[in-house]
Amino acid sequence: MVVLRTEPVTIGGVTLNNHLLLAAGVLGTTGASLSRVLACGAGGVVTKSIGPQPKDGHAGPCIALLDDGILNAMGLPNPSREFTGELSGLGSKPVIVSIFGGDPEEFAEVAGWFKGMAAGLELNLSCPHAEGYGASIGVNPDLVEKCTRAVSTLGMPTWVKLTPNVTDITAIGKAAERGGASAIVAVNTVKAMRISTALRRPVLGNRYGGLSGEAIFPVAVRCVYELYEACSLPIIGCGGISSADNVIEMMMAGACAVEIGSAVQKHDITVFETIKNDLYAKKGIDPAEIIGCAHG
Amino acid sequence: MVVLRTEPVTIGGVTLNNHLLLAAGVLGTTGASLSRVLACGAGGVVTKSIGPQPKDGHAGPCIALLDDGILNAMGLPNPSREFTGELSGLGSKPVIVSIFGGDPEEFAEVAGWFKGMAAGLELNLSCPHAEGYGASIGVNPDLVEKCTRAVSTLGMPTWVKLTPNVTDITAIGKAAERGGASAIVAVNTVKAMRISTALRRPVLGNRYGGLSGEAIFPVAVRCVYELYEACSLPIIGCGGISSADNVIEMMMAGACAVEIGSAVQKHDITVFETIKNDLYAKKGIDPAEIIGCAHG
Amino acid sequence: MDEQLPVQVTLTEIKTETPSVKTFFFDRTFAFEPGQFVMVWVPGVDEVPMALSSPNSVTVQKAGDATGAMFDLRVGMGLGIRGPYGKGFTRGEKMLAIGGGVGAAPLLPLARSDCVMTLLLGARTEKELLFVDQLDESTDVIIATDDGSLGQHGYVTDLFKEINPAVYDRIAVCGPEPMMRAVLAAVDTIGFAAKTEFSLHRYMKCGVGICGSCCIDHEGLRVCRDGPVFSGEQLKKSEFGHYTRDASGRKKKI
Amino acid sequence: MDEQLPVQVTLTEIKTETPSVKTFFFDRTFAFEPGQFVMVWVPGVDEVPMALSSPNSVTVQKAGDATGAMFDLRVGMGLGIRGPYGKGFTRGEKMLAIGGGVGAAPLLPLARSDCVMTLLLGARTEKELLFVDQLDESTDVIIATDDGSLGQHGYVTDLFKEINPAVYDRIAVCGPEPMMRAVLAAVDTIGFAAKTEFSLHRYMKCGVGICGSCCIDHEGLRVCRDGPVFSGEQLKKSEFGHYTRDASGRKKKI
Repeated sequence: MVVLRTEPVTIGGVTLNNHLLLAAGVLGTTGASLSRVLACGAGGVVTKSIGPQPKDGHAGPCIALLDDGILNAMGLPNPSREFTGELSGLGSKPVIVSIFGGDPEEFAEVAGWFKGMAAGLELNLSCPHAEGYGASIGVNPDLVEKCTRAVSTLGMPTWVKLTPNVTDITAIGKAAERGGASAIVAVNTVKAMRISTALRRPVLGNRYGGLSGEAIFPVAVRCVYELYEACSLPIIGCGGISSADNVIEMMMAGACAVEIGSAVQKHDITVFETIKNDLYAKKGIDPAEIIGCAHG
Repeated sequence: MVVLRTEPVTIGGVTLNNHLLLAAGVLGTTGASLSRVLACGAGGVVTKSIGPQPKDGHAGPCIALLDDGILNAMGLPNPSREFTGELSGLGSKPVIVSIFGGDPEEFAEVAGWFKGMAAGLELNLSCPHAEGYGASIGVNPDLVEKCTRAVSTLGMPTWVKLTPNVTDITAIGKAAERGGASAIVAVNTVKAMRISTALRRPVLGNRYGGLSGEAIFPVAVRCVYELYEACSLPIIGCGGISSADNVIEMMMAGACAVEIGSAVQKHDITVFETIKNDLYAKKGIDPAEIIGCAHG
Repeated sequence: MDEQLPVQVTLTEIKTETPSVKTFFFDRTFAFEPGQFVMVWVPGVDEVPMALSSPNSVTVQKAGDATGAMFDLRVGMGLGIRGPYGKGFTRGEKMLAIGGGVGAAPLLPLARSDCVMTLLLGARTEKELLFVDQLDESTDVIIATDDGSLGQHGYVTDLFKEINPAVYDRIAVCGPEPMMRAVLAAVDTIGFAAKTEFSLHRYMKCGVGICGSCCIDHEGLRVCRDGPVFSGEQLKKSEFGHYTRDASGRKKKI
Repeated sequence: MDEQLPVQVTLTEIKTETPSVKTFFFDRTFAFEPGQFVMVWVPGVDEVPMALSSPNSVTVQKAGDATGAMFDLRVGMGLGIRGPYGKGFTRGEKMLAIGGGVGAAPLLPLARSDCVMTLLLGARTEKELLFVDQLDESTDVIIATDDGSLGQHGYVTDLFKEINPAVYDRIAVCGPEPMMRAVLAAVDTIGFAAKTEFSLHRYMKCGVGICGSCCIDHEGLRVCRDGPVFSGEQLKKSEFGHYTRDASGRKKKI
């Protein structure tokens, strides 16, 4: 079992305490919660996704816990600009604000609110286009490039989180790269659905939802691997990571760091310490020795 | 728990003994094996995928068993035309031959070998295009329509099995419908990968593989649901079904029948009888009462 | 995770408890600790947290779309339920319970488990008092109403001043947040904050500790998973009694 | 399914047994029944089934790309292993074992489990006889070589004619398929087909009963899951001894 040496790491312009970040949409609603997760051992935290207007999100049920994953359709609830007030107590901690918008202008507007307030921004592209017919921004390379550029020109580290629900994720990764992204985060949730056979309707209020957790780990590994071959940006792996071995696997696929979300539900906030205990040791190796080594 | 009445069912031009089919690529290599699975209670069987030339398939490992699914990269091994010899002993049993090719002409050629020999044909579109750069035929609506038409014009029931690895599966379903498909099968495997952290390389010889089993059930349900809204063809659900409740869920999503593959590995061939015992009863309801009922 | 899809229950009885509160009985029982909640799915409307008032009932005040839709349901109709979730009341042997309005709902199963010696019960007016008869069977009930229509004319905090807290080993409180905040101040004055527990209500979406909708300041505790029952010590320096958050996460004064 | 990703083993010793057969010892033990196999992953080459000759070894004849690549490995190098899989030999108390060439490999652990009274061992020539010394320690070995360089000049089927089968409760056979087919004919003549088991070798891809590459006619039995050990009764009317299939599934005469 590979162990890594303990050290801060700078990825995509952001200095993290270790390689394990809290994923967007998980407990990232308040400054107090973000602080708590950092205190519990996360190397960095990504906030809930903030958009141009406040949103209540979808009617419930918003979540379904499966044997091997989570299905959710929160609907991007967020307090919009008011969220800046949550960050004042976090100082220079490794906080990355997840943002979304309906078009490049909205992305730029929301990004602007957080300039100087956070270590970086992560673009959530799994949001509907302002004039789209439900398809998310993240399936359109041209839009991805424009939204990325609209934010990266502001000068903050700009991570772009890709959706796996596309025919060719490398085309989207390259678009983010052209748009000036500092790093790619792969991946967001997989579009899915479950139906209650007892109540004869979808279990989620929104019917469709995003699948996360162990079930999608092989999809996430594949996406990281493909993007590592296609793009030159640092990659942050996300999707079903819940153990130190999963972290190593993601690194071997090409990831420099990882985001952890669903495992926080299954294993509670202590999952960061648990993974750190298995992952790090004083005499551990430099991750650079294994990042991408599966590409042989 | 919904139970169905026991009866043969005709779907997409094929009369089946019940709603549970053996999926393509699972034990469908020989006439003897197909007979065995029918004798074990399957309502119909789909063969391994047959192509224009014999293929040995990929170097191994070809399979990885996960906690919640199977990752495979067999590489379409098949004996090509010699396979017709396997069907002679199966008479008029509900056998659907899965076929593939590199372009519409090859699909038509292979289909022609089986005219009058099988109850129907199922097009495997998760195969590389003859001149493509690795992308499968199934991601291209125009090609899907042409390959479907090339086969459907021969007059046999023509099922088209869709890949979920596309941005919009409804576009592919509509293309199959335009091409004259008798039914849609949703879905084939999800493109994925696992890496051995011990051996520092992908676990599959082909590196990339297809994920099946419980992990992809929510993806399959979602695809069936989307296709039921977008297309008018009967839909056969496939992807992680392993219980009677899963069958009911697929039907509520819009499926008329299901294909079962990975569950045959986890639960052995007796899985058909096990599911039938839970699914059917003399006083069961007509499936038409629940097919698509989750669309409320 | 172990699959936790909602189970379907059928309503067997709907009892009007007060003009604004109903109890919904269903055909399945749930093993739970008093103070735990379930996520109740009103099909086609929403899914919201509700306290179990017994193994097969939730007691609910009409307050929004979901509870409003529930009030329109009839016996024989279905709901989806998942849970129970959360941390319930720590059981003592000689407990004091303090309930206001629909807050008496989770205190009923606590009282029925024979660990509550005295229960201070408050409401705006006599008609809004909840579970008086049922509670009377399990514990000594002392009543206060804001308008004096029954019991003492005043609040449960007034009643609290008149009892001797030292005879109780633990205190359990559930009711409107301003009432609970006042009780916290009172128990803190006499050094009982650590032995007093409060059942919080916050807007929830997931109910299982992942979305963060119900996190309270300033420690980031999750009402659905670290609570809904918290000790007075945990709550003293929190937002408790000052503000809450709405569905979008914006702060709202209480 | 429970995750069954290959485990990594490191080669600790490589022993040349005969000019065409080597035993590869590794640093992990596997609990197995004699006759079971493991899927051996030669990294970068292929993954093929091999019989366990002991809890920490496989014994292999150079026959294709994967085994050829294995023969180039050195101590300290790694393999991936998953399994063991399949149905092993049914153990008797007074067994007769019949082995030819590399087929002696799975018979060694059977003999070492003290249930084999006699073992008929054959090979083309003396140098190709496998495990003579090791087998001698556990059972009575009677040898035949095609060229008469050691033991009887002839085949194990000749040896079989000279022993008294009645003293054995079960027979276990493993070797080249024509040899095994001849043994099946012989045991069937004396009504021993049901008590005789044969370990089959077929081309495999998955090894776990899903791909169908190793299905045999005419019952569709899977060598990896219903076998590789089959009784004579199961095999009498099968393709056994007549044909097999290649990687594409085309039939090939034996």
